[in-house]
Amino acid sequence: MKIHEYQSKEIFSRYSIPVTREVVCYSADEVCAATKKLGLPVVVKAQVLTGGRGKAGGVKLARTLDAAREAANQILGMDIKGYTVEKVLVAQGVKFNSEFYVGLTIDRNTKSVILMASREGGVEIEEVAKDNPDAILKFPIDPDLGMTPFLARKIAFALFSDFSLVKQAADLFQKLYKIFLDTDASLVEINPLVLTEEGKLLALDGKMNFDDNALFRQKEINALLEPTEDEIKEIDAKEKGLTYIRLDGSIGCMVNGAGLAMATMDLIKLFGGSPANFLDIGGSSNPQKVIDAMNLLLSDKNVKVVMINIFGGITRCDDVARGLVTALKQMKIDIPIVVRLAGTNSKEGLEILKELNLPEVNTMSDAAKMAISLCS
Amino acid sequence: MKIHEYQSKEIFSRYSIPVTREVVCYSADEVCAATKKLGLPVVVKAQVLTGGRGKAGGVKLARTLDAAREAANQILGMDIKGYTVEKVLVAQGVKFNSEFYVGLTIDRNTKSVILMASREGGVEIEEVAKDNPDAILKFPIDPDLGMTPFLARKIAFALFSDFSLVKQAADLFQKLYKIFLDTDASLVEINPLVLTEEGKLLALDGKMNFDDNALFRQKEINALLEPTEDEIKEIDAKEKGLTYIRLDGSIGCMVNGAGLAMATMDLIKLFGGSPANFLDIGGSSNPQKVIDAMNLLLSDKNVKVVMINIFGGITRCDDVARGLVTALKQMKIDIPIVVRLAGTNSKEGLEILKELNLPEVNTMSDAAKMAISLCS
Amino acid sequence: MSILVNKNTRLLVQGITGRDGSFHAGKMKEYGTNVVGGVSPGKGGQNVDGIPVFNTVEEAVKTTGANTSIIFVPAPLAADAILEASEAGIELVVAISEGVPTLDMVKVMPYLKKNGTKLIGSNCPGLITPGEALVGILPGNIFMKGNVGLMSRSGTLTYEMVNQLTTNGLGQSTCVGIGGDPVAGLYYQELLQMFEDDPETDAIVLIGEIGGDAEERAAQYIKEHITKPVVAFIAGQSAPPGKRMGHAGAIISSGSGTAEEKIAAFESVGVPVAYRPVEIPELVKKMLKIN
Amino acid sequence: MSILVNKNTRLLVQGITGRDGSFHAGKMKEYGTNVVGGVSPGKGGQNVDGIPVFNTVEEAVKTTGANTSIIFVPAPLAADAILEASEAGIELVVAISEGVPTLDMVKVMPYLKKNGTKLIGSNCPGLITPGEALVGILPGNIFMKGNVGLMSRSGTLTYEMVNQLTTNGLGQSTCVGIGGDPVAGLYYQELLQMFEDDPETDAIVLIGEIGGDAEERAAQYIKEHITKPVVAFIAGQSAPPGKRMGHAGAIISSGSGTAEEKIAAFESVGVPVAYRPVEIPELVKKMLKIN
Repeated sequence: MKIHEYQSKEIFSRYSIPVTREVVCYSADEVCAATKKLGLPVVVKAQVLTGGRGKAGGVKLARTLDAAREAANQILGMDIKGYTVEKVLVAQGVKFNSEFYVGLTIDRNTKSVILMASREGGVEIEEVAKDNPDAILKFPIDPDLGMTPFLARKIAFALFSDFSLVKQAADLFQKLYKIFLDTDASLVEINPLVLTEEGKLLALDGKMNFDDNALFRQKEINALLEPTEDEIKEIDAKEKGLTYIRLDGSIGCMVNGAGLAMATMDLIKLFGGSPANFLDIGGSSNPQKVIDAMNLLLSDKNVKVVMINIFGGITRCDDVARGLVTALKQMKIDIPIVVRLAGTNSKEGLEILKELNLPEVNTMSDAAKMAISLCS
Repeated sequence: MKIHEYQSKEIFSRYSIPVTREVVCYSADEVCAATKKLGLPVVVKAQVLTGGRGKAGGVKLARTLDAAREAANQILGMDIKGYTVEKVLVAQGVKFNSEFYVGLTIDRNTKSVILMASREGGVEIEEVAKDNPDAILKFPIDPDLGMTPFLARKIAFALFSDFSLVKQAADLFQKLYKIFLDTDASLVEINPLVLTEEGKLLALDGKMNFDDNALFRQKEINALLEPTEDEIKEIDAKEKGLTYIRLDGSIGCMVNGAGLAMATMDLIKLFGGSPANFLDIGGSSNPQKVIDAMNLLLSDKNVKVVMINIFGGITRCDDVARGLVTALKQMKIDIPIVVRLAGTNSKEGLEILKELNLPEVNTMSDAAKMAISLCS
Repeated sequence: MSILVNKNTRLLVQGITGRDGSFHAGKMKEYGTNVVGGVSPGKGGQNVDGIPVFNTVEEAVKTTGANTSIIFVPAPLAADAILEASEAGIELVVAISEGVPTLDMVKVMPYLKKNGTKLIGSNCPGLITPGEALVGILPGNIFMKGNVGLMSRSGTLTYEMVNQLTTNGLGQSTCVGIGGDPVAGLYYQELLQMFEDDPETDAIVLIGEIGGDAEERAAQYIKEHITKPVVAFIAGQSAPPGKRMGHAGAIISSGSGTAEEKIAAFESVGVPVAYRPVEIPELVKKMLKIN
Repeated sequence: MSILVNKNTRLLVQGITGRDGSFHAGKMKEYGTNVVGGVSPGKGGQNVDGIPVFNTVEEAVKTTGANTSIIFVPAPLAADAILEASEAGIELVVAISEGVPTLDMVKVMPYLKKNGTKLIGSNCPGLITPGEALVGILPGNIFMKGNVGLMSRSGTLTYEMVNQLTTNGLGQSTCVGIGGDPVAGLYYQELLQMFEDDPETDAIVLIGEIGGDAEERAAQYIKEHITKPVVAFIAGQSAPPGKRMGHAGAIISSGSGTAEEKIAAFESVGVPVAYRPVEIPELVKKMLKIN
């Protein structure tokens, strides 16, 4: 789960991490009022739950009140990677001498939280990682010890030589780690962390992502969720035990298991078709789930064919078949359906399906090819 | 550092551990009012910072209001092991089916916090430990994991068979461990933990001790400190870098180092004398410390001779000698002083002391014998 | 031989009285796995399908001599169940539970390492040594005893692959579903080494997914340590960037962890990559020089 | 030989710019200890008595090849300093700092164990191998090279004992002050075994104190594992019950940890106990059959 920059920085503030003075605004008038309050210059920044807003023109410096209003007018309503900008953050313009990067995330290899830090902040860190990997320092954090003062200091000494900055940075690293644990984050990032002309470290930007698996124990974080329409569909799906991601194609897919779902989509693509979605109906099966999945899938009007690919493990093919029969009886479905059943109780499942008079397919490849041919 | 039963139980309550309903009272009138509020029967319990109040008659059950008043009158003002009872705890009388013991403390051998639990609660646990050690279950707690739910459950299953009690107990153990960590305790004890007739576990008594070394970061706990007069002296001494414990004898001792101080007292006793105190002037030396120590020592009017035993390590003998000369010039001391100096700069120290015309001694034994002979 | 589980496996089912736990305890027993006990706090003394239930893992281990445990408890309790198994001396823990918070798993890892406990999962379908022991939720009937070792981050895709192998006459030594969570137990490297050391395994199938760099690391490991033939498959070649495809692992962002990169990594160390599941048996046969 | 510290000791002083740190750094260097560096965050690049100062232990170890560290930092920071030394690969850490919170030490211990770091202290006077290395605050001049190993929970009492040994012509292999805190590093058992294994040690002096059961455990260990002669002394025979005598260890309560019990424990396993410090050299000579 993602939250906005301003929300991340509100959390930072709660842990006494210095951030820019700033106000969230929903209109150009609010932006003007905020600018008057903060004093010029200000930076107007789109608040959208996706990256790359800078390149998209979603961040503007304003040296006059008029410029602030103009920036607000330009940015509010802007579309950034499919997200409409509904609010902007107006932040005080800060003079700074240098920019740093600090980020904490989970490291699969050390199986721990890792802190990454770089003197090359302010730019896309992924590009630094590619072009100059040594410029990013990485410190895995022993889960038993946590961010000890000595580790925080060691990292800080690797970035700064002035001891007053070392102390500020070490303090910051300890707080960021605490935030990471306290909120079950999957990413906590400050980019850039700037050194102001007054010699203070300050978070100019902030980014936090959270572990979806832990949201059940993070009520406050969960309350910050702002899903897009597509995401609402995905969340609804999840509540029904389904994982749904909408794509652009025309072949609606229903598969059990994420890996098999991806392999199914890959195969459709390989044979020249285009999948309309990723839809994993998950582990344990029951007929209602299949009905829900079918409804979800058909809510996308681009879908011209449905391809169902089930390999029975826990999910029993006869359950899927029964669900399918029930679903098709309840719904008026006027597009073709291709079903491939294999694994646990596949014979029983195929038997049940007979009354639907569906085309017969045996393998994934056959099913994909059949779906593609029915699509055109 | 120790606190009263009622204070321990206030901490327990803050962590939602069930305790008896109770009121602290400073007079018989207050006890009566509390009894009316709580309803009969009540138990009136002396609140003193020492053990053995039960045997001393400091705990009484009252079935009538008059009995409560009488108990208050008997207990308030009572002397228990040198502590005067200034307040009592009036607690609701609870009907219970069985009594258990739960305690957490530091285990030197596993170098961890250890939870001890027993089905034989309500009695002096030290006696159980001596007579029937197997009746006390011991569970060291991995500092990296803490009191995990499974460990708490495992301990609970060792005490109870009814699952509702297992759940209550496991919850209790996790809370007690949290209290132990949060407060830097050295002991957290419930004895007895009772199983009420309603099937609930409840702390009938509570005891907490704290790590003196951690009080600097435990402001709330530190605020609960209620030192006796002797303890105030000890605390004052500690602030001056001295460790002082008053005893009953006549030979005032001033020694550097706790071990040597004990060995000095042992030697005095071995030769038939009696030490008036334990006084460790600690590691690094400075003349003011010696003056402070001398003042502290002589504030005890039982002291008839002062024996100073210094083995110079960090503490330099010349510093001690210089402090001593200064102290003796400032103070009117009319009792004999025996000084033994050895180790770092002992020659220089003895040279400085010459002007005082003290008796000459070379060894600890000589010094002890001399002090004893000057005492009688 | 084989790896991790076999005839000597003495299995405990943690969460045996739950819906999934009881269902799969039965299935595993039916397959022939030596299921010696189950654990469900407060249900000690009962039995499920003739399997005795205990209150604690410690008690269960003492009574049954269990050496392996499979975990079906709800996600919020899974980490604690793993620790309990480790503390009781279980050698291999297989955590099926899905949705375990990542930081719970982070906290668990050093303790397992200290105790020398092996973990598979969480969020995994388990593993099987055909004909000897099924410890997981895999459909036993599709497997066949043989000399191909298989490891996969995916569940049903594994079944698909195994089905391809079996129907083409290629049996399996052991098949391991390692799961897709960000922080998991045994991973490609450790399993590759185990298969390398297993005299009954002659070829290895590695099924990967987009996201992370585990496949790239595996490729490097194969280059340096593995002499047996390995063939690979990567799911998610058609996945759009920045979308999470159900597994925490299956996310592509910022140009790393893509199927192309992973395929290139394998091919650069001489590991052939199948583009369709159906190619897997062909490649294995080619590597083993079987017609 | 000797134990723990010797000519190969390369010592780092953590907290070298503090009052005690700088004083004792000088003293140790003066004694002949190979003090290779000091650590004091923010003071890197300075020097104390010609000893270079570093900002972090890691940097100091990389530059100087230090293998041993002595800690003089204030008590609230001591546990972190111990961890820092351990993480940087220091093999032996000697923590002089007094007043370290017990739970800080509890938290430190598993990490040291994992890293194989040896710890002496906290709240200890350190140790010395006469003529080779002084790592602590002991007064070097009273020690003499020889074949008696000594370990003690007390500081100045140790000096008293050593003085008795030296003036009676009994030199020491290594003398270790293990400190009096409730949770400490190397203790009697480990040191007894080291002295047992040290060819230069022929007799062992163990100086104990009232409180705890460490002496009782040591007695048991001697019975089971130690073949060299051991003599003991217990301080605190005159201490009244329930009073804390400066060391956390020195507390008697509820009839356990008394001097009588400890003396009985030693005597029951054939370890003679001195009642006065002056008897120690006599007993050692008797055990070593020296006149």
